[in-house]
Amino acid sequence: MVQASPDFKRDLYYRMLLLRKAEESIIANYAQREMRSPPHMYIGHEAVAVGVCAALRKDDVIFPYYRSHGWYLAKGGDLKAMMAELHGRETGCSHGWGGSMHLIDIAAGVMGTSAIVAGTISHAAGAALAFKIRQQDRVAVVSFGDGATEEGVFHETLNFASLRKLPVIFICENNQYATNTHIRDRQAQPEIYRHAISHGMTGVRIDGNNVLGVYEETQKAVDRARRGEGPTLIEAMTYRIFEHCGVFTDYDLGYRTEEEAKEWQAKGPLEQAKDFVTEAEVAQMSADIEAQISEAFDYARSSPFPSVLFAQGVAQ
Amino acid sequence: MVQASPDFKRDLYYRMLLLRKAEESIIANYAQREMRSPPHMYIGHEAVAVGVCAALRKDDVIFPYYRSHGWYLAKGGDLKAMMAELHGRETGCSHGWGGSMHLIDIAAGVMGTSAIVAGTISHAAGAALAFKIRQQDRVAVVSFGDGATEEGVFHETLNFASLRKLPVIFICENNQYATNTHIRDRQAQPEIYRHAISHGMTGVRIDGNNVLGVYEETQKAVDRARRGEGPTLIEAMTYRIFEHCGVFTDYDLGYRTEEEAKEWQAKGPLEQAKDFVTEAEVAQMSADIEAQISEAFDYARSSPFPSVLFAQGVAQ
Amino acid sequence: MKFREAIRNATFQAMEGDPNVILMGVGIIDPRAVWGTLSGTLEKFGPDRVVEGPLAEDAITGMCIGAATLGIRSIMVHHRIDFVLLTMNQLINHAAKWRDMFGQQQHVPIVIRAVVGRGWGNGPQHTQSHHALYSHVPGIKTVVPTNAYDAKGLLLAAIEDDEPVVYIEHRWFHEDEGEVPEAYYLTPIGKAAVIREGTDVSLVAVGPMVPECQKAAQALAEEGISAEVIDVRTTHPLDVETIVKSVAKTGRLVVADSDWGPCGVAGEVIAAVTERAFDALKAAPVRIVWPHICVPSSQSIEALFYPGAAEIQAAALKVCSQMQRRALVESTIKGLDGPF
Amino acid sequence: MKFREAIRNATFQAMEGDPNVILMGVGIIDPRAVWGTLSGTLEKFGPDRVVEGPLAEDAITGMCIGAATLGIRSIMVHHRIDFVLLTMNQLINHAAKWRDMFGQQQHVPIVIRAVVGRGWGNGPQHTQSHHALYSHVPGIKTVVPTNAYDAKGLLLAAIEDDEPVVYIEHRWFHEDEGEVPEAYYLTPIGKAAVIREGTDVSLVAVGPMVPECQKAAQALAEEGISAEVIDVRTTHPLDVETIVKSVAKTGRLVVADSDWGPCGVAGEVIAAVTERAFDALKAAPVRIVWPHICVPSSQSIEALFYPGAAEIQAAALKVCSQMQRRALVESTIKGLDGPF
Ligand SMILES: Cc1ncc(C[n+]2csc(CCOP(=O)(O)OP(=O)(O)O)c2C)c(N)n1
Ligand SMILES: Cc1ncc(C[n+]2csc(CCOP(=O)(O)OP(=O)(O)O)c2C)c(N)n1
Ligand SMILES: [Mg+2]
Ligand SMILES: [Mg+2]
Repeated sequence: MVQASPDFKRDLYYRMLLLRKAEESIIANYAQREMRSPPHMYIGHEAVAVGVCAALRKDDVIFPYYRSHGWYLAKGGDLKAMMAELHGRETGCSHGWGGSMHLIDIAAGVMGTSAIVAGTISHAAGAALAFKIRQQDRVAVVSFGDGATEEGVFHETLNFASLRKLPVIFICENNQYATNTHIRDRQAQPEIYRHAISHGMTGVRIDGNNVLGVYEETQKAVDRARRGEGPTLIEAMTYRIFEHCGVFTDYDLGYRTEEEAKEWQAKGPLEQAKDFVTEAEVAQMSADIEAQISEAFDYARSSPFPSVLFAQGVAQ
Repeated sequence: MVQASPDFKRDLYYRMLLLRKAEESIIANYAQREMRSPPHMYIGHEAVAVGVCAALRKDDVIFPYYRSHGWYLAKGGDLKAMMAELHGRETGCSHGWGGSMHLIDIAAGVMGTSAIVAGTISHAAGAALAFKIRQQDRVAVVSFGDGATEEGVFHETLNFASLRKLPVIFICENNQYATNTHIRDRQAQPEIYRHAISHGMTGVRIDGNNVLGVYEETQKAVDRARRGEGPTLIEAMTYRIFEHCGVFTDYDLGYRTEEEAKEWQAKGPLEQAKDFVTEAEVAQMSADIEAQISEAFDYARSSPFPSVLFAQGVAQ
Repeated sequence: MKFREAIRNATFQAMEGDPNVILMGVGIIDPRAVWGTLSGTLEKFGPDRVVEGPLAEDAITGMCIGAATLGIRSIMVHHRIDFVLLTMNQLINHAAKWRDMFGQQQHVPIVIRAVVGRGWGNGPQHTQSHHALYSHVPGIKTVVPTNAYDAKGLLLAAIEDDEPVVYIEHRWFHEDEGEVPEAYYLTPIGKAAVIREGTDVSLVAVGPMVPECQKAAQALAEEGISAEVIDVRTTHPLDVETIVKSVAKTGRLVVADSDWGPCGVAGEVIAAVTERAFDALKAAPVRIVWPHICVPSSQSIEALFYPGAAEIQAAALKVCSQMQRRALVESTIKGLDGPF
Repeated sequence: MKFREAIRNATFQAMEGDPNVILMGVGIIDPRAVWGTLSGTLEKFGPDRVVEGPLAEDAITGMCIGAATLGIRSIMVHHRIDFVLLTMNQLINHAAKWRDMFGQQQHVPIVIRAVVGRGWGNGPQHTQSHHALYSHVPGIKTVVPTNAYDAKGLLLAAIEDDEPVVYIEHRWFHEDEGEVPEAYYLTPIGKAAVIREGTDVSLVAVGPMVPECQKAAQALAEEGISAEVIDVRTTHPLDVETIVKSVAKTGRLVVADSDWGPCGVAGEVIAAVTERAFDALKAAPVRIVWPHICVPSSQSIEALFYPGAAEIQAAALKVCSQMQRRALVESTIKGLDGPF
């Protein structure tokens, strides 16, 4: 395992803090009913997107799932355009057409997101195929949940990616729940990474809340992919703190206990990384991030709403 | 391994011979253009259907794929109704509506067949679910090819069947080709039975041309299923002698060699079982079977064609 | 009782009355119980009859078919109709074919309960309504209840039906109150309902456009136009007789659908009426449908997207104005005399 | 050159002209090469651009979308259109949404080449033609070539188009000969073709019903009825202008489609014409479509199933007879005089 530099670790922490505070600002303002879009909170998962994207180049591409705020920001998506999108504005990253589940930033390599579970798994393999055809050493990454691996397309895609040795990395964010159903009620053999092995490719399970670990495992996968040695499935164990969709916790529903959540929070992404930074640094980072966020909210709120249904050249 | 009685072995041979000769009669008569339906020949696979069905009860059910002539007969489907169906007659097992790919005999437990690859895999799991709900000790069996395991529904169904410990047996007839594409061009890890293991269920690969072996492995799976111990995937290695669909061989196409076919034929189902019977017995069986077949053809040819599109009570 | 309670009530009655009726779906044991429509089913009927599936809609649909060949009547529940697209192979290539392909020897009595979303920026993938797709293919029936009474009656009829029925349920009806008898009853599949009588124009509506047509009819009444409102209830098989009978009386037709236009149910209504009652038509029929573009997320364009009572009213005025002109013309001509 | 060769010719020209054009599909490297339409492509362009997929239609379609976001233009080939149903989630929930859902920043230039089968007992699962399903949803275009010239021109246009295009190809056209320029050319998507001029009745046809309408028009000519024949070529976006122009001239409309009726393209044509050209219609339009049941396997009922030139001719005579009656009526009235 390589020695990560203090600067690099600080940077990882900074990014995770950005993701966390951006979503906390959504939660804090959601009741104002200006963000009319179903938000799937990433809080608790931050180490996955940040650790993975830290191992990627700008010209690598990602195809996140609907729980995409974190991925969009970790890959370098524009914060203002994201907040504007959540506010349904013309200046939003999807010009107000997509909302929370459909963030995109092509320049940053955020190529497309879907509200359909497992919807983008095959897209990433297609992007990787394009890189292979063009003999580019770029990599495509897709993120999805543990539930997504129950959809047949997950296996169809692993088989093809493995067969063709495509430069694609499959990131499964295993938070053990699909909406409010536990994985034990859905999967006969819940070690998801093992499916990679039966498809003849590399599969590993790691602590998804350990940002350095995620980074290092991804770096290995990226190196293999760029060398033409094929795809990797990384099963990152993590936990969703808020309700499946929305800005509240849901311990009252009874499908999980607050204790369980507390245990996971104790080993959460920021908690595990807290010695990457000093308190002073955190304070300064927070101030800096909060400034960006309030600027983004001002931008969003002062932006116009989209006003036409049919763009230039779209047949009515 | 139990000692199979001579009678039982003779019976297995007889059934394989019935399947073989029934299809040979289709081939011999196909040029007369009376059987207007795309036939997917089972010749070469006989040991699979016969070995599996020998381990089933009459009240067990099967959901074969389009290569279904053999399964229909092995499970006890009516020969006359099958030939009438191939001739498109009202007396056909599907009253002329289905043709070669859609044989059915509910009384014999042949519940439905599909021309869509992997189409009936989930059906068998559904039937098994019905048995479980009703606490019946019946078993459901589905047959499909190696190509079918590339369809996502194969994995979706294995996961659910394994999770619920359903009394279903998955029979993969691995003849190494999907139409004219070899499995090496389609699957990254071609030991199909291993997918069962990553879904937490029993999976085995066996010689699909050894009828006793198929029978014994199926018997184990049936016993487990009836005891509520869940599903099994049996990967039966076999080989298709004729073209994918039709009554000719296709060595001229170049996707496979005649040598390859000859090697497989040498260890074919009947060849491996030839010491189950004496020459005299074979002669007598042949005579008996040929009599049934010509009777079936007479029946088919003398039967009326269907004449109405809309049956009683079907909205026009 | 509320629309959502009517669905729950029907589900309980069907499952209590017939041990072969089961529930299948993804997330149906969720404590939220599909917006309360399934509350208590797991507790009452247990995991063997309230079958939580993995995220495997295609396989689950196929299992409904396989179970159906053994006499099980499954209600497959989708939180959003958009997810039914993952099951099209089983629904259209299999379930819809099983009866005919096997010469009437097989029947697949399955109900596909599909919920349609709208609003709060749900966006293009969570707001579709595909009743036209299911209405096109033989071997499937499609119903769209618009009130609590029919929500129960159509669900029970769908469960009793021996062929696949797609039951399309609009989420914003869930809260609607209505008279729902506790007793078991059926709303016949294939029968439309004349929910308001009128003589000048027939407003034929599908799903959420039914209340919009009622609003429009009210407004039209104030302008002296008597509109008849028909809730098709079943989009296939369509009750052409009832619609033609109405148009034969009014001579004018406006069709409102909560879907896109091309190859949709609104166009089907117009085509069927024109074929059968051309001579009765006094003006060109009009359809009020969605603009032919994806459903946008932002509230500002969503407001531009969905047509409503106002558009229906305007269309009705348009088709009626032609009548008035003619009437006018006639009346003036009647008064004519002399060579000037 | 033959229809099948025109497809091959277009495929080679597109792939030679643009390195971003690739082929994807199941069984496309088969020596039979999709009935010869792809012969030599593997040898010429290699396995990186002639991408043989496993039996995983849904994943392959998704890969076409992902590759499209990087500028790849895929031609996804299906031996039978029935298999496209396995890909509906990617085609309708994804490909069709990508342009609008991301505010016009994404485009998925993919072509779904889907072959339609018929005859020789292919049966209910191998003979469908789902152009109505694809014509309903915004974000997808659907074309149905009926001759070798358009087979090439429409395929090249589909490949050039920046949005998904479903290219529906009827297998029994494969052998048809036609004039096909070697040069690169496009048949515009969204434009119908008037393939026979006439004044009494407009016969509007889709796919295999085009030659049937031509036969019918011939027969009608002998009975003194002048039929105009229109090949819609694109079922969405439908060229309503061309059709309306024709009906404005003839006043009579018969639509023939090789598909089921409800929510189909034939009904769409009738609805669109009735909405826009009601006053031009002299008689009720008629549609000639499949009976609403699965396509049977046996030749005897298959013969009862498929309508053809005879049904079209009969329908045309029916709509024209009404004209004659009116003419007759007028003429008799004109002759009237006196109080008897
Ligand atoms: C194909 C499909 N089926 C069902 C749904 C409804 N749904 C949305 S999110 C979700 C749970 C997915 O769980 P998982 O994949 O583990 O991701 P997580 O939300 O836990 O991050 C479900 C069932 C959907 N969007 N798409
Ligand atoms: C979903 C689907 N895709 C493609 C086809 C076309 N097709 C028919 S049989 C076949 C090959 C299937 O191979 P395998 O599953 O190995 O069965 P085998 O024919 O070798 O017994 C294909 C591709 C189909 N019928 N269904
Ligand atoms: Mg999860
Ligand atoms: Mg095979």
